[in-house]
Amino acid sequence: MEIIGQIFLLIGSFSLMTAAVGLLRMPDVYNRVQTGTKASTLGAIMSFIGLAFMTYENWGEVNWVGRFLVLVIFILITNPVSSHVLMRAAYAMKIPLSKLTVVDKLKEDINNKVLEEPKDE
Amino acid sequence: MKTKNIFISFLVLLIGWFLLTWTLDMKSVLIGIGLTGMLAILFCGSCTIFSEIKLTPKAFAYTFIYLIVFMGELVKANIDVTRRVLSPSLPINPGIVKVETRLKSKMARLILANSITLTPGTFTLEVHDDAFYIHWIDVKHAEEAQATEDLVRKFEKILEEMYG
Amino acid sequence: MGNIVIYISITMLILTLLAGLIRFVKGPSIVDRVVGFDSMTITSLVMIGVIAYLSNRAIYLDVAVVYGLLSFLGVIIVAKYIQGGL
Amino acid sequence: MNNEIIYSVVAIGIGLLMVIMAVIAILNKKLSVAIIAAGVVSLFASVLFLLMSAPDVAMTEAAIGSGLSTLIFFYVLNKIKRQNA
Repeated sequence: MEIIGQIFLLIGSFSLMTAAVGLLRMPDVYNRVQTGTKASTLGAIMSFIGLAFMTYENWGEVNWVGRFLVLVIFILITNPVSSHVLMRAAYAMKIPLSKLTVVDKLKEDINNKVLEEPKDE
Repeated sequence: MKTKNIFISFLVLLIGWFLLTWTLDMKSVLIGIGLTGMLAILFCGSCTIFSEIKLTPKAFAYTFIYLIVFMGELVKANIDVTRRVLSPSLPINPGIVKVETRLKSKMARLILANSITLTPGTFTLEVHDDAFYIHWIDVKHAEEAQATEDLVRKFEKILEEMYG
Repeated sequence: MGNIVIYISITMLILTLLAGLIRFVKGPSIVDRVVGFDSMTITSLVMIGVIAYLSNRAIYLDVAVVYGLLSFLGVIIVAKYIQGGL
Repeated sequence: MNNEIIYSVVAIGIGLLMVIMAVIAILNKKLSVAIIAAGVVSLFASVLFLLMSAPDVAMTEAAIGSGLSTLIFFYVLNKIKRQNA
């Protein structure tokens, strides 16, 4: 039981570190949001599951599992919302996409007047 | 419609109460049922976000299948993004593509957009009518139909069974 | 055995915090800085979990729950401020 | 005994990060960046309080320093900008 928890914790911390490397290496804001906030989601969830397994000795008396489950559910619900809001704000600020970008359908549709520009509400 | 919304809100709040107190003591359970019932009746009558959930065994089975499929996709996409980040030449190919969805209910669309956002490599940037604008870290198909086939269909099939 | 795993994961977490700090210092726009802030927050949540496991007190996790809730609020506030309304 | 070593390492690392963040908050020209830096200092302070085994103070620090003060600072900054423009 404890070995499983340790493996989960190691995978989780490694995933968090990968997210940090992506945060440093990526060329523009949008890719940084992609790797930075979402690889860290899986990393945090894995670490919490591992820590919950590692405390199996006193599951009966103290509430470890419930608090870890609340944390995992909370991260799963709030993280996509906050990163989506952040990326919309970046697009509304007109931060340019990097030179590697292949296609931008949203810009084409704004130019073709299919939809209005996302901005102040 | 309204009673179903209140009932599902009550269940969700009660599960939260049990997770935070972690006891089956009689007094605590009674207090929890009273408090969550009062909260659900007072505040959850006007918002109707839960009223589209179907309470049939088939919907529950498909919910479990959806969770398993989603976890598998999450791990697979994470391994892919890890490989991309750690390789020295940084093989990324980003772009914004447009996909169409067939789902009608609000809750199903919320779950679909959040699933796309949580899977690393794809990101819902804007929603307009039936169109999702998705920032994709490695664009394989720029056309609408192909991208829809790649990104949306695997979640959409199960969500259609769940919400009808 | 158990201690070695904890050492390795604590080292990784501190390196992650450092990377978030570098992105915060360098970041050309404000959105980069908010992304660094978000990454540091999630890393600190995991670190609070590890500290709670080491000192064997489950009450520490409540701090992590409260902190997760409030950092979500902070990111939303900054995004609303960038977009102009608040 | 082993825990003491880990606690000291974490405390030293977080303290250094706090100092760097505080210097950024003072020296930066943009007000919004300074406010976020102050929030980060508050976050690390809460982790440090936790290391000194004071979870109640840590919770209060997280709620007030990082949540409420950031909200109020951004609210006031928005008001000032509206009036100047």
